[in-house]
Order: sequence, then structure tokens, then C-alpha cells
Amino acid sequence: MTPALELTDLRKSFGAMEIIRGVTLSVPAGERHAVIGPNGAGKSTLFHLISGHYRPSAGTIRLGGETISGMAPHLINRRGLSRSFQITNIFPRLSVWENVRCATLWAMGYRYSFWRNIERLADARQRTEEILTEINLLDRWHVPAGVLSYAEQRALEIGLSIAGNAEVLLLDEPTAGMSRAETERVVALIRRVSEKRTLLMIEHDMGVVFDLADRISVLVYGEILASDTPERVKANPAVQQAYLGLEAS
Amino acid sequence: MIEIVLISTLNGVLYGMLLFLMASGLTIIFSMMGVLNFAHASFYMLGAFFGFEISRRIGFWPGLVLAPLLVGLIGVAVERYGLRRVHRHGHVAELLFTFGLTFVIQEVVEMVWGKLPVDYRVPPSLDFPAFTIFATNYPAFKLFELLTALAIFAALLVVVTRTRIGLVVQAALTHPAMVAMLGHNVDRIFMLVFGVGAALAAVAGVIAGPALVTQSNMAALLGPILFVVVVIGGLGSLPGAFLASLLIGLVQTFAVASNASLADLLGPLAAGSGSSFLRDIWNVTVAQVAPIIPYLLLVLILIFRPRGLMGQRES
Amino acid sequence: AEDTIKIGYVDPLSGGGASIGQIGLNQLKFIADDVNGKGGVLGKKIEIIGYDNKLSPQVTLVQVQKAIDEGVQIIVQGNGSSVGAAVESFVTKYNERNPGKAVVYLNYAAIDPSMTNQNCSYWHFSWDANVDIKLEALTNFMKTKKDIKKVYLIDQDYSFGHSVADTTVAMLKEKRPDIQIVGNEFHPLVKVTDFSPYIAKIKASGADTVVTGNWGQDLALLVKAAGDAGLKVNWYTFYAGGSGGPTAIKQANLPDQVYQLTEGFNNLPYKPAQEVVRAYIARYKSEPIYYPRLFNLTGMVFEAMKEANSADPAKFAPKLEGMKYATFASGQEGFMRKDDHQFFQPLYMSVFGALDAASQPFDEESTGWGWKMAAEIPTKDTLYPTTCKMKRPN
Amino acid sequence: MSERTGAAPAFAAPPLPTGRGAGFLAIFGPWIAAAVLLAVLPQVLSSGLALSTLSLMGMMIIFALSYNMLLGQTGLLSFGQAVFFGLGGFLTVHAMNAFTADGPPLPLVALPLVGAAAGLFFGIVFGAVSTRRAGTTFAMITLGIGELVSSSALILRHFFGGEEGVSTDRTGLAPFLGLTFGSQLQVYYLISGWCFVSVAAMYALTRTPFGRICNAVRDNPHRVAFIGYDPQRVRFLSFSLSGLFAGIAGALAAINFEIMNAGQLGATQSGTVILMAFIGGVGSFGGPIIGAILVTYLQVALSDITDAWQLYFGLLFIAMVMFAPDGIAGLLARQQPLLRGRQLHRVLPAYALALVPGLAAVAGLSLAVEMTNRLTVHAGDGPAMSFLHVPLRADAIVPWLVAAILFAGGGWLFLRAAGVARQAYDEALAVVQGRGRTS
Amino acid sequence: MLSVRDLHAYYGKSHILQGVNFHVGANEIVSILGRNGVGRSTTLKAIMGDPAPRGEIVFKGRPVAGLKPHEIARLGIGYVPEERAIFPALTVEQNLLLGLKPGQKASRWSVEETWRLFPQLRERANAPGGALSGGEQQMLTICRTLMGAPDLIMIDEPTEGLSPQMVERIGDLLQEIARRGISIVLVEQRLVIALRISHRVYVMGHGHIVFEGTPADLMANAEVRREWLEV
Ligand SMILES: Nc1ncnc2c1ncn2[C@@H]1O[C@H](COP(=O)(O)OP(=O)(O)OP(=O)(O)O)[C@@H](O)[C@H]1O
Ligand SMILES: Nc1ncnc2c1ncn2[C@@H]1O[C@H](COP(=O)(O)OP(=O)(O)OP(=O)(O)O)[C@@H](O)[C@H]1O
Ligand SMILES: [Mg+2]
Ligand SMILES: [Mg+2]
Repeated sequence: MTPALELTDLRKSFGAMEIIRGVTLSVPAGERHAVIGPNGAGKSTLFHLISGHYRPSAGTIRLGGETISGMAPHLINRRGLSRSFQITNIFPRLSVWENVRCATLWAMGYRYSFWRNIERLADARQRTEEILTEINLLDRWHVPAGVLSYAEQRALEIGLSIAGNAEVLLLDEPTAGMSRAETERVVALIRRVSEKRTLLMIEHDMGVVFDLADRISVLVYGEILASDTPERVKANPAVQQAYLGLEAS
Repeated sequence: MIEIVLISTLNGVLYGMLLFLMASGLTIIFSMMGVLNFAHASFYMLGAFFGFEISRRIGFWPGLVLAPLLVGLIGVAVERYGLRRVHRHGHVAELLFTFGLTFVIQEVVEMVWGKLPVDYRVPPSLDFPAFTIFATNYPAFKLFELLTALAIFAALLVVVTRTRIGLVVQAALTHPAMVAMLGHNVDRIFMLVFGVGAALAAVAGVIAGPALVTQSNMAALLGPILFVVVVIGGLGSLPGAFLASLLIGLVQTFAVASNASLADLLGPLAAGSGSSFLRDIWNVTVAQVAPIIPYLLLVLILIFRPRGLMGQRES
Repeated sequence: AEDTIKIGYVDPLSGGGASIGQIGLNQLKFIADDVNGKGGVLGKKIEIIGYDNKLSPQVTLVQVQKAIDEGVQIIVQGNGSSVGAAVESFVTKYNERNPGKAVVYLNYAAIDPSMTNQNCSYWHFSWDANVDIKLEALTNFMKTKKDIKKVYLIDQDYSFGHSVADTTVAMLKEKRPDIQIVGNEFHPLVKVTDFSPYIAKIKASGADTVVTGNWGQDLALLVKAAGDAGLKVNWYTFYAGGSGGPTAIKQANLPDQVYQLTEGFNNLPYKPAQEVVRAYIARYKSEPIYYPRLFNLTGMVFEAMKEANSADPAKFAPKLEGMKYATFASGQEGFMRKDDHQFFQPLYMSVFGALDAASQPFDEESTGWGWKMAAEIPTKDTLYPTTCKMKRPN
Repeated sequence: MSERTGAAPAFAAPPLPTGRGAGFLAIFGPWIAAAVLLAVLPQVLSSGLALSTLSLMGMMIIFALSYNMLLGQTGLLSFGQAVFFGLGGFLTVHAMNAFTADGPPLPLVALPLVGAAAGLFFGIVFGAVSTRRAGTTFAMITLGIGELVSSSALILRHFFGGEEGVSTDRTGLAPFLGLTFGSQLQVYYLISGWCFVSVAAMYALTRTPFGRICNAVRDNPHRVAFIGYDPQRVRFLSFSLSGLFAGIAGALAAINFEIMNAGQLGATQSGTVILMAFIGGVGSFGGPIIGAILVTYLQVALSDITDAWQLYFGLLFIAMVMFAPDGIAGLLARQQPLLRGRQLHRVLPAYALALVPGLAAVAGLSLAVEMTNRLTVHAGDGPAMSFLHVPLRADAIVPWLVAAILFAGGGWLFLRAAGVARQAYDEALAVVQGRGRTS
Repeated sequence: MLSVRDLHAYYGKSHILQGVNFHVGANEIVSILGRNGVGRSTTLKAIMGDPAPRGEIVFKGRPVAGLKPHEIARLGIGYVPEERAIFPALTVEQNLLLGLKPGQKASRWSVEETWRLFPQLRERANAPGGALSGGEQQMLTICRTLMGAPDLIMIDEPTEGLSPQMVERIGDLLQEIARRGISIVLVEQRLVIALRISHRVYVMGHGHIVFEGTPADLMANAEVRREWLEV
């Protein structure tokens, strides 16, 4: 079976600095895969490369067997890959409702349609309502997104990334800045939405990682140090030394 | 041939420096504060009229000092009591504010000085030909223009690179509250920057006033050419603006010197083209379009190099 | 029925063109006050109403409509051929579409030849010599100047500039084939701040005479750049006397080198005119009389009204056709040609420079210099045929 | 997950959108009312000037709305909108002249389609160049394009007719239902018909998926790419469609004035449309309509009242930008909850209270301006003048004192009254919200 | 060093802080804990003057309420915001230099010191701040504030987005800062680290302080932890 996502010898340099130094990784369909690693290791950069935000300097990225490296972000998204951002990235002046609805439109086939009344699109409305229920923002639907509290915005960020029903989902630190209780709710949500999808997730919260991930890759200095099951990664002394501190032990 | 090239170069440099003189204040305000200051030309006009008024009472040199000071103060007041309030509503609001200001300033100038040109003269101390090349005189006043432009360039360069004012302003564009919480008085710095920008416009006015025509419509006639200089140079870059001024000055001067047209280039083809519309395009000479070349340059540069010649950022 | 005769003056009264528009309005008001002081016309007072058209044809049309609503049947306009053409076409159509209440357009400065040729209209009368006539006169003058050898043309790149250039070339070729045209330059309208490169070109061409239709800032800056560079040529112009021109010539220090062709200037030795000029200057300080033709215009229209015993354009317009009139500036006779409603009058070449205080009392813009007679071109030397096929109302 | 433990939300959330259409009247009521209004207006305002002004407003409404498709909806600041207005107009004029002679018998009513096509065509051409960038870069490209096109207009004299422009005769075309469009009244109906259709079309456009994505691009173009849309494509489409409607407006201008000249595609016209949109309010669909009506009216009327109109114009804009940055529509929108909560009566007295000293201050200021104007610009007419029908002398001391007192006193009282009004507003709003919470 | 009494603050009409009381002694590390949205960040912002505070704030014996943010900063209060507020267009080094107050030349915390603490940042010295990774931005923002040589530093969620190892480093860093004579107000989500390094802790709920005590007191009080910290 073709892997959902396959990276081959992926590289990225900014000027003279090589940030991603030959990453090779294959994520089978349906897997929940976590990427961990020290700050500045290149995790977000890796996501930027996969989602088309940056162009790789070398190497290939395949999504469902199809090469997507160098494509524009919207083209990659249309091929079924969606992502969230580490730094909240929403539409601040649109209402929560419009935020989510906009994110559903392309996948529902409405594209640049300028002849249909958007309020009449029952399927988009229904999907929007579902998503808002999922992320627990239904009673805030009319509020401009920019007015939401930090945690609510983080939730909306996840909502935007799952609205398009993409096959492959990339989440960049979905629980950062959340309290324990909220983190638990997010974990439950991620578990639900990734049920029949492929999930790639960056996290520093080891609780979350070991809770969710089927497999973990450790990225250090732009290279994959290990890619294995949670237990074995935890036991790996190199990983312990390079990354895990007191908290995990 | 040598004569044309030499004279054109000289004229181009002189014109370029005049442009820089006029644009330096705008560079400061536009590229540092991000304010599309449409009233820049109005401050320039105020400078010219203040310069005229002072020079006919006490003389040109006091005018050169006092007029920019006065206009700078006006700029400070405009920032303090107007622009600061508008700032949070975004760039379009700021732009419209300065747009409204142009109307007010023009009308006030008309009320005070009338609508006819005033007799603003080159000071006698500079009213002589400095040198002559190929029987063409170069007046001392033009050299003075050039020197002032160079001096302003150098001074601004020092201020921008040696102090943190530039950094503070640039930082405040994205996170003004944070800059304040690091201990910088953002409000005052913005006020100063705007005041200095206005004062620089006034310097240009005092100097260009006698060289050009000092009249209540001089602001409107200046048009958007100064934006072209700043944008081609690259937002945030003083050397860029300097370079762009020179470039535009030279390009325009050399274009004027050329009589080539499409018809010359493609002569035989042109004869066949019957439509009068095409004939228009065909027969336009480079010289004819010289003053609109900067706009062409602007569009091309922004398309292919949106940062401008030396800009650090694209906004 | 009304006890006033309303004249609508539609010209720029704000913005860039206001400086000239305002002068025309002041002059009309001056004339109206004078006429009203003497009892008005047909026992009615003359009322001048200014309408600001911001030099835009579209705004002009709205303002003309407004004037008509307010009972104005006489529109006076001059600045900008684009505006003039629009008014002429509007008035013609208006009279066609609204028979019964005629509106007439009295043009004192729009000089595009098309207005009295292919686009001529019965409802349009023109008091300024159009481009063809001016150039006929100018070239007739140049014909006599044997020291002109090389002529350089520099004009604004728009229709008026092109008319000047094309017609000059054609007429000179016919009248003085020996004159060499050493340059024919166009530059964009009011966009040039530095004319030195153009001056360099003129200098390089070896011209002894420059003919230019430039006005306003384009003339002032051109002349200043010439002064700066020390270019010594004679300048033949039409609008050097316009606002800022005299100041610029003085600043450029070009005494007796700039010529201007007009239908009159203040220092013409004609007593009645000089007295009026004095009275005018006393009232509007430091403001020159640019438009002697406004005196001709009003004088002739008032006379036509008296002849027709009516202020209705439908009635007095026929009286204007062919009317002879002693012009304001010199008292010499001019006439309104019936074929195209173009007024013909003597034209004068004047030159700008230091004055002889006794015989030349009027300086310009407080420069101490003024316009002095260079030559008179009698009416007969200004005649130029028209292609107008006038459609008269039956 | 996002349990809010901080301040309780001020409102209970309104019911979710249902997507089921509101009643026929709720949707079409306002449109029918507008159509009726457009139809009967000339009966009420029947003077030639009123009809010309209304016609002018009609085309400017289209123009301002077309501009707001860029600025308000897509977040694109353009300095060259008049290019499409002008080119649409020029092609229409040429079409009119062509059809007059011996071309196909196209009625005048259909000619705005020519403008639309021209606007769309040039929208596509220039859009392809400019919409690759956003923000200031985009703004500067449009500035350059605007300047290039309007400069070329004077150079390419055969197409643009040089300075005079190109004129035409609208009655020369094939009659439509017996109408020749000679009278301004018929032209008014032509323009208002097109205005109605265009406004409806542009409104409908805001309620489509494309319209919403434009809003998203305005808010955060970067993120749009990650929900499947190409922000550049969205900008491009928006720009082209905006050109189309601007072209219609230009065509109507050509029909109305029967002349088109280079000034119509220049910076002044582009600046005017920015003013209209912003003064009316770019935040709502209706804002630019209000702005177009107001600015057009001021342009026509203000210069009659005073020739220092530019000063008042400028001051008005400065005041608007400083105190009502959401435009007039924004001010009105703020009264909406009060109106709906039936609390407007609470604030109206306070507003009136503020209005009186406000007017006094304005009167004081304009008295001073007019007297200055009389003493300087109109010195030749002598110092005797009248202000608000009161005769006075500009060189006397008393009027100046009156002006100073009116301005200073009125201004001071106004500031205080404005405080009161703001408080009254807050209180009324609190009452409305309090009810909203309990219901 | 700092004492806050009956502090109120509003965002528009909503009353966020409803009488907050706490104090910080010299060289002390004090943590303010609480759930999301209870107003911890707002407390720090209000002390910095934005939103405008009502109530009494005394720093080094001087009343601070009513002063402008830059004046407060110049008195010696440093603030590290939750959202980091890195200046994206400026380089890392320029970001640091902006931490220096006007007129201030060098300080106890120099650029060199930053490079020593976080060698990773030195490599990025000339990269634009906006290009930094989330964690690097966090390091930079703390160092930037330290450059201004504050006497008291208020840090909002410094460990957000940091790897476990780096969390440890930050903990050590905070202790070192305190040792150098700088008082610290720490707003933190991670109990482990907060409890490890704090001298005293406050727990906040709904706009006011609901618990005050030592870390040990808090560990002993299961009820507070359950009700106000959800753990
Ligand atoms: N545009 C860029 N230019 C220069 N350097 C960059 C750029 N983008 C990222 N980097 C550098 O690449 C490195 C990796 O950054 P990245 O954001 O991928 O880290 P990360 O693994 O996500 O870290 P964190 O956990 O802190 O978010 C960082 O050191 C960063 O400074
Ligand atoms: N700019 C603002 N405008 C309006 N309300 C705000 C604003 N900032 C914060 N709030 C509200 O104030 C309350 C307190 O916010 P604050 O950021 O202080 O919480 P916190 O305790 O720091 O929580 P978090 O863990 O989310 O950072 C929240 O309900 C939030 O929604
Ligand atoms: Mg990251
Ligand atoms: Mg917080």
C-alpha cells in the first residue's frame, strides 16, 4: 500500500544554513505520527515544506504516491493535506462561523462560485455546525474570531484545519498554552478527528505524544534521530539525552 | 556626442538631487512609519511659502533655518493631535487624513498668499553662474541644491544607522505596545519622525521654491513622483531612495535627449500601418514620454522585485 | 420679466486653474459694476454668477445645467478647450432638445480651431483668435523678420500644442521656406519639473528663435531653465503674460527676448483703455487685465441686446452676426464673422522688458518690467478661412 | 474544550443561521422600496439640476461600490480605479459614435454592456500584472498604472481625443421603445435602471462563496492558501469584476455627459472614489452608497455656497477620519441595536444637545474662514459681505469676536455634550443588552 | 519590591480584574497560577499600564498606576508577554538591542550573555526575528527584556512551546536571574516547574486571587488544586 505521506531525502537551506538535512520518512495511511525534537530542530520547517509554504531545496515529498514537492500551498491542500499553525493563524475579522465555513467551501466543490447564494448551501452549513460542535465553539459562532480568548483561538485553529475533511492532517503544537484540562479535551478531539485519517503532529507535551501517537519521530538538527513506537523511543538513550528531560522520566 | 552625454549626465544628477531633496522627508515618513503621507507635497509648499515670506523680510538664509523649523512644528502638531488618533484605524485612514490635510493647506495658502505665483528669488549671494561647460551655464544655486541634498543624505544616514530611532519605529509598526513596554516612548518618537519628515519637506520647499514656481498649486503639481522615488528605492532604505532619485534623474534626462521612436526603430513597417491610433503609438518619441518613464519603472520594478532596489522588506 | 440679466461664468474658481478663472470673474464683475452704475442694459442690472467647474468638462456640464435652472441664458466660459468643446456641444444639443428657451455660449479663451470649423455652432461666439488665426498672424510677423534663420518648436504634448507645432511648420514652410525648423519637441503637460535637458537640446540645435504654445508652469519653468543655462534666443509665445510668466521672465533675466501675441496689452497707447486699466488696478491690486477681449465680448453683447431690445439670446444672437466693433485695447475696428461666429481684430506682438515710465505706465506682477509694442498685425492680416457650415435655427 | 472561566459573555448567543430564506418581504422588501424610490424621485426633484445630480449619483454609486469590492471586501487599496471607469467610458463613446453612423442598431440602453466588457477586459489585463502582489506593493502598482494610462491618454490622441476628449450624441442611436434619450429624465431612468441592477448584482456577489473568500483574503491572505484557495486568484477575480462594474459606471458617465476625456481616468477621479467609499464606510455594503451620494452632493453644492469649499471639504474628511473611521454607515450601524431594542429615544435628546453647540462651533469657524477669505482672496470686492444672510463687515471687530466666541464656546460645550451623549449611548446599550441576556 | 492592592482592570465594558492583591519581595520568585482566561496575563499587562489599571500598584515605594507603559518600564519593571511580540522584520540582534532603554549603554545582561546562554541564538544573530522557531522566539523575548536591566521581571508563560529539556533550562535560568537580584513574577501553566522554582505562589480565579502560600501549601491543598487548577 502506498504510504499517505512519504518524504525522501528532504532538504532545506536558508542561505548558507541547512535547516533540514535529508529527512526520509514514510507515514502509512491511518497512522498517528508525532514529531518531537528540541526547539529549532526544524519541525515547523518540515511542516512548512510539506504544506507548500516553503519550497524544498532538494528531495521529494509524495502525498498518496503523488509528488507534491514545490507545489503551491493551495494545490497541496486541494490534494487532501491540511495543517494548523504553531502561531495562531485565523481570520480575525470574520465571525467564528464564517471562519469555519470558508474552510469547508473548497472541499465541498464550491470553489470560486459567484452565482450561488452561500446561505443556501445546506451541506456547508451542516458541516460548519458539526465542526463548531466538535471544537466547542458553537455558542460563540457569531463573535469575530479576533475577539476570542487565546485558548478559543487555538481551538478555532484546529477547527480550520479539520473543516476541509483532508485525508492527511498536520497539527503544529495543538496544545501549546493550554491548561491540563483543556489539553485533555484537545487530545480527545484529535483522537476523534484522526479516526480515519493520517495525522502528523508536532508536540512538546510528552503526555500528549505518548497518549496519541502510534509512532514517533525524533528530529534533531534537521535529521531524524529515531522513528519508532513510543515505548522504544522513550527507551532510546540517544533520544533521552538529546531531548527528553526531567518531565518525561 | 560627448557634449550631449556630459551635459545630460550633469543635468540628470542635478535633477536627481532635487528629487532626493524633495523625497527625503517622505522616505522617512513613508518607509519608516508606513504612513502614505499625501500631505508631504503640502508641507513642501508650506516650506516654499514660509521661505518666501521670511526671505523677503530677513533674508534667504534665516528662511532656510526658520521655515523648516516652523513646518516641522506644524508636522509635530499634526501628528500629535491628528494622525496619532487615526493611526489605530489603519493605513487607509491615515492616508485619507493626510489627503484631507492637502485640501486644508492649499486653501489656507491661497487665502494668505493668493492664487498667483509669488516672486520668490534666488538669494543674490548664490545668483551667479558657477561654471560653464560647452557654453551652458550652471548656476551656483543648483550646486547649492546638490550640496544640500548630499548633506541631508549623510546626516540622515548617520541618524538612522547610529541611533536606534529607526529600529524603534520599525518595531513599533508591528508591536507598538511591546516597544513601549521595553521603555521606549513610541508616541514621542513617532511625533519627532513625522516632524522631521515635514521639516525636510520644507527644506526642499525653501530651496526649490526660487528654482521652480512658488504658487498655491505647486503641491498638487508635484504629483506622485515622490512616491515613485521612495518605492523604487525600496521601503525602509535611505540609500535606496538616494539611488532611485539619481536613477530617475538620469533616465529622464537621457530620455529627453533621445528622439527615437518606434517608427525609427521599425521604419518600413510603420509606413504600412494605416490606423491613426497605431500611428500615435508609432510616432511617439522617447523624449515625449520621458516624464512618464518613472511610472513604467515603478510598475516593472514592483512586479519583478517588489522590495525595490535596496529595500529590506515588502509591505 | 426678470429685472436682472444673468450671466453665468463657468470656469475654474478653485484648485489648480483657479488663478486664471478668478481673474476672468473679477474682470466681468468689474465690467458689470461699471455698466450697472450707468443704469444697466435695457434698464436691467447685469448679474454675474460664478460657477466653479474645477476645469472638468463633466463638472462644467452639471454647472451649466445648474445655471440654466437658475434662469441663466448666457454662459461665458474660456479656460480649457476640453471644457469649451463640451459646452459648445451641450448648448447646441440643449437648444435642439429644449426649443423655446435658448442658451448662448460666449467663449472668451477656448481657441481650438475645431470650435469654429467642423464643430461650429450657431449658439457659440468666440472672441479670442483661434490657433489658426494666431499663427497666421504670428507667421505673417515672422515673415518680415529677416534675422530669423533657425526655429525650434517646443510644445506641450496635447492637442493645442500639436496644433501650434503643426500649423507653424506648415505656414513657415509656405511663407519663409528659407527658415530651418531645427527641432519640434513635445513634452508632457504640466509634468516636467526640470527643463534643463530640453534647454540643452535647444542649445545644441543652434536655434535663434523658439516658438512655444506653453502656458502656466510649463512656460515659467522653461523660461527659467533657459535663463539659468544662459540660452540666448528669442521666444515667440502666446501665454507668457499669463500668471507667473512675467515673474519667471524677470527672474530668468531675459529682457526684450520674450514676445507675446495678444489682442491687446496694457501699455498700448490708447487713453480710454489705459484709464479703465488704472481703475481696475486700483480695485484689484496686483492683478493684471489678462482679457481685454472680455470687454469686447460684453460690449458687443450689450450692444446686440440693445439693438434687439431683448436679453433673449434667440433675439440678440442674430444681431451679433457680422457686428463691427471698436476694440477695447486700441479702438481699432474688429468684426464678428457671420460664417463661423469668430471675432476678428487687430493682434499685437509685444515684448517684455524694462519700461519707459512716461509712455509705458503698466508693469506686470510688480516686476518693474512690462509689455511693450513690437508690432501691430492689422485685422486683415489675421483673416483665415473657415470650413464651418453653420446650421441656423429657422 | 474552550471553557470560558473569565468574564461571562455579555450576550446569550443568537440562534444559529438556518439557511432557510427569510420571508419574501424581508429579502425583497428593501429592494422593492429602492426601486419605487428610484422611480418616483424625479417626480419630487424635477429640476434639471436635480435630475443631473441624481444621474451623477447613480453612476457614482456603482463606481464607489465597485471600488469597495476591492477595498472593503478584498482588502486591496487601489489608486487606479478610475482607469476602468475611464476606459469603459471611452469605449462606450466610440461605440456610440460607431453605431450612430451605420453600425448595427444597438439601442442606447444596452451600451453599458460595452463599458462592462471594456472594464472587464482591462481589469483582466491590469489585474494580471498587479494582483500578483498585495498590500502597499499592490497599491503602488495601481498608482503607477493609473498614472501611465492617464498620461498615455494625452499622447494617444486619436483614441482618447487629446485634451478635448471624444464627444458623441446619445440621441443618434436606434430608439428603444420609442425613447431617444434626449431628455435628462429619460437618461435618469436609464442610469437608475442600470444602477439598480448593478447594485443588486454586487450585493448578490457578497453573498456567494467567492464573496466570502474575498473577505477571508482581506483578513489573512496567507491562511487562505491553506484552506484550498489561491489568494492571488481571488484578488485577480475580484479586481477584474470590480473593473467590470467600474466600466459600467464609466459607460453611464459617457451616456450622461456625451463626452469622455482624459481627466476621467486620472488620479483625481481615483481619489474621489476612495473618498466616497471611505466616508460612507467600507465596512458595510451600503456604506459606499451613502458616501457616493454625500460626496457627489457636496461636490455639486458646496462650491456654490463658498469658494473656500476645499477647506470645508478637507476639514470634513479629517473630522470623519478622526472621529468616525467606520464612515457614516459605521455610525448608523452603531445605532442599530438601540433601534432594534427600542431604546433610540433615550439617546436622541443627548444627540440633539450635542448638535446645537456643534453647529455653533462650525458656524463660528466658517464665519472666520469666510471673513478671512473676503479680506484676502476677495479684497477687491470690499469688506462688506453677508454670512447666513446677516450683513456684516469683515474688517470690523465685532464679527470676529462673535466668530471666536461661537467657535470656542461652541466647541467646548460640544465636547462636554459629546461626553454626555456617549454616556447616554452606553447606558441605552446596556439596557438593550440586559434585556438580551434575560430573554 | 512590588505590591498590588485592589487592582481592577477592564477591556471595554468587561470587568476582567476584580480586585487583585499580591506582593513580591526582593529576590523573590512568585508564581501566579490559574486556569485559562482567569486574568493572569491581564494582571501583568495592567501593571504595565495597558489596560489602564485602577487600584494601587507600588513599585520600589513609588506608585505606578497612571504612568505610561514606557515610564513604568524605565522604573525597572520588565515584561515578557505571552505572545512574545518578536519584531519580525528586525534581526535577532536588533531585537535584543531594542531591549536597551534609551540612553542606556550596556547592562548586566549583554548581548554576549545571551549568546552564552543560548548559543542557538548566536547562530541566528542576523536572521529576521520572524524566522525563528517558536522556542527560539521564546528565548529571545526573555533575553530582550533582560537587556533592559530590570529590577523586577514579569514573565508570562515562558515555557510554552518549549521542549522538555528547554523547560528545564528556563527553570534554571529563572533561578539564576533571581540570584542576580532580580525579582520575578511568573505566570505559568506547568505546575511542575512553577512549584519547583517559586518561593511563593498565588492561585487566581475569576479576576481575583483565591489562594496564597508556599508551593508546599499548595501541594497540601487538594481542594484548591481541584477547583482552581483542575488537577
Ligand atoms: N525563513 C527562515 N530564515 C532563516 N532561518 C529560518 C527560517 N525559518 C526557520 N529558520 C530556522 O530554522 C530552524 C528551525 O526552525 P523551526 O521553526 O522549524 O523549528 P521547530 O523545530 O519548529 O522549533 P520549535 O519547537 O521551537 O517550534 C530555526 O533555528 C530557525 O531559526
Ligand atoms: N483585548 C481583549 N479584549 C477583550 N477581552 C479580552 C482581551 N484580552 C483578554 N480578554 C479577556 O479577558 C479575560 C482574561 O484574559 P487573560 O489573557 O488575562 O487570561 P489568562 O488568565 O492569561 O488566560 P490564558 O491562559 O488564556 O492566557 C479572558 O476572558 C479574555 O477573553
Ligand atoms: Mg515550531
Ligand atoms: Mg495568559
